[in-house]
Amino acid sequence: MIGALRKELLLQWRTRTQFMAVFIFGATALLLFSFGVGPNAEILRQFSAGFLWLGLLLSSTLTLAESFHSEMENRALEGLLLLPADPRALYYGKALANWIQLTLLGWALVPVMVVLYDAGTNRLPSLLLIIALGAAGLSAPGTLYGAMTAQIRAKQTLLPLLLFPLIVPALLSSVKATSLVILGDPMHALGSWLMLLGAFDAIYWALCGLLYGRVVED
Amino acid sequence: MDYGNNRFPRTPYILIAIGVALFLTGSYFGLFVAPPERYMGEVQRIMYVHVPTAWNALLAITFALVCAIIFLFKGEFKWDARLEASIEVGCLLAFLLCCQGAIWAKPTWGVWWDWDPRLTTTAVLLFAFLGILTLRKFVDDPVKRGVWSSVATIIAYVDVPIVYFSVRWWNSLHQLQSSPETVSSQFYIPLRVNAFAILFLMTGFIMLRARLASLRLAQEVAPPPMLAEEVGETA
Amino acid sequence: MSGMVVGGWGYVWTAYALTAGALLIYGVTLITRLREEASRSKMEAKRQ
Amino acid sequence: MSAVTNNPTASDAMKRRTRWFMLGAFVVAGIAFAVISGSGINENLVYYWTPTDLHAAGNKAYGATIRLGGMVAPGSIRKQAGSGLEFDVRDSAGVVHVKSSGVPPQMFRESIGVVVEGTMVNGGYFKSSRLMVSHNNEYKAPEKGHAVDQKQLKKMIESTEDL
Repeated sequence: MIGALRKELLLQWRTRTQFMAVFIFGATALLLFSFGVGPNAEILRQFSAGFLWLGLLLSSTLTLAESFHSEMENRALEGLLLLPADPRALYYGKALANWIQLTLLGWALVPVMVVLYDAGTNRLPSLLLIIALGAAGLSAPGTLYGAMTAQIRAKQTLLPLLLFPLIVPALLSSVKATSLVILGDPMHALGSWLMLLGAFDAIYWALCGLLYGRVVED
Repeated sequence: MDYGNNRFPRTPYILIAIGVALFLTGSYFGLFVAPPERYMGEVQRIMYVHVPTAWNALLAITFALVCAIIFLFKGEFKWDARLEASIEVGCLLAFLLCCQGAIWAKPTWGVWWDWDPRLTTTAVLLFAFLGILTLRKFVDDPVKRGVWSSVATIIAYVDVPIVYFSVRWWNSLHQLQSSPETVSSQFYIPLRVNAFAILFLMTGFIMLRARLASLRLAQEVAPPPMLAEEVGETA
Repeated sequence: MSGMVVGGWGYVWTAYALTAGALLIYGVTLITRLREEASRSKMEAKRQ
Repeated sequence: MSAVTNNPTASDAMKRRTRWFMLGAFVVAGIAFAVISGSGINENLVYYWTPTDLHAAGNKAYGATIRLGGMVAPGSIRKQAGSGLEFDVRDSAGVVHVKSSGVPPQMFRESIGVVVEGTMVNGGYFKSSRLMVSHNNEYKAPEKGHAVDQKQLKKMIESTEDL
């Protein structure tokens, strides 16, 4: 699994221009959302958490779809499956790599959000933790569905179609937690939302790893 | 190779006929015999379709989960056909459920829709399974299609217990599940009759739809004769 | 403001009509689809 | 589970690992579900706040858009000009005064559950534009002597319309 992770990270490092492109896409999305609301600073600040996560979600479909691209292009997946390695190790390697990438992307989008929406917070560590947990909720099913949809036509349409409804619980808890961090948390509900998010992460990571072997075999 | 006449070709039609008869009976009782509720008045009669639809939608999706698991273990295509059938019927029921709920909510709650936990999770359920149906349309290899939609079904099923328990775990606008103690006995008859009506209709539909799916499958895997026989037996 | 819903038969009829209509349409299209598919597969079988 | 099947011992080991992994995955998912359902976190993940919650939040509750849920206190409903409405929402321990501009649904009455969406404003009351009535899970036929008589009901409504 470490080997698989290292391979993925190396691959991502080699294609870091792509990461830049996705980041710029996400930042553009954040910019466009603000036009959807119009010049109302107060409303923008209130919606900032939701916009951040929507931006990250839209960007994530790009990276997740891309993460199996190279495998599909030269049929390397079949080669990998012939190795005496557990397919689950490959899955977790890839999912971890995607997680790291999405987390970095989310962290990179935070300053953009703060500048554009005036949504500063003095609880930065919590915010970064929320983004990491939320990204985990995106990457586990995202990697699984990425593996599926990479093999079929219309993958750009199908990946979001399958992924978006599924990750609503994770997305919802992430948005709630983020907005509590930005807008203040009068009822001390942040811990509970984080627990819920963590619980969904655990379910996704366990179930998706379990089922991945079936998705790629033969 | 006579696909049109399987071993029990009439069973689904009989089930559907019983379902229609029960639905007419139950609705007659619900609309004309049962008294109006003391606060909700006539509008409460929507319950006699809404609640049975909800039960059966969850039942259909649960049957889809069972099919998915069996298909993953056994790899028999009849389970794939049943999976497709139960997801499609489940989606139809879930869609109806949302519409009926909105119609009931407007005069009683005062709004068509609200992002209450129960409503939100039900909408998520509908869209997750619609996504799986779409996925099936885009995969040409029957084996991959079966495996992937089974996998996706198992993952999407995580939402079902959340739908069911949402009204207990969180405070919500949607009322709790009702129980015999909270429902007047005059309301039982239409509720139960309609529950069975939709159950029969659903079963009939799923059987017919599974037969359709297996006919298509049989053409796709264009027959090594043994497989065609096995698929032909479905439903 | 009586605390009671008065009338509202329109809602009830809409809900029932929607349910019955959707189930009916689904049933009819299902049977036609099945007929078509069955006759097609019979033809295929004959051709072979 | 994998493409390696030509080597029997390797595949046996793989099978065993798979079984253990399956067990582990189910245990993890089960624990996660138990956490969601069993632990107290759900009490904090609220769809609406009760008046008690709102009082507990004190000054911090002001300004944010929230939902407030509770029971309409008996005898507290007052109609304002236009479609405006004033009433108290209470739970077992707290009371919050609500001024609502939303049109109330017909079921709105004393002692029924409501959820109002809006903000706590500085006058010390809750300002809302969206009023929802939540029915409990009891469905009862009209009691004897209270049979719904449409004519009588209509008369009653007309007489209370401009209360």
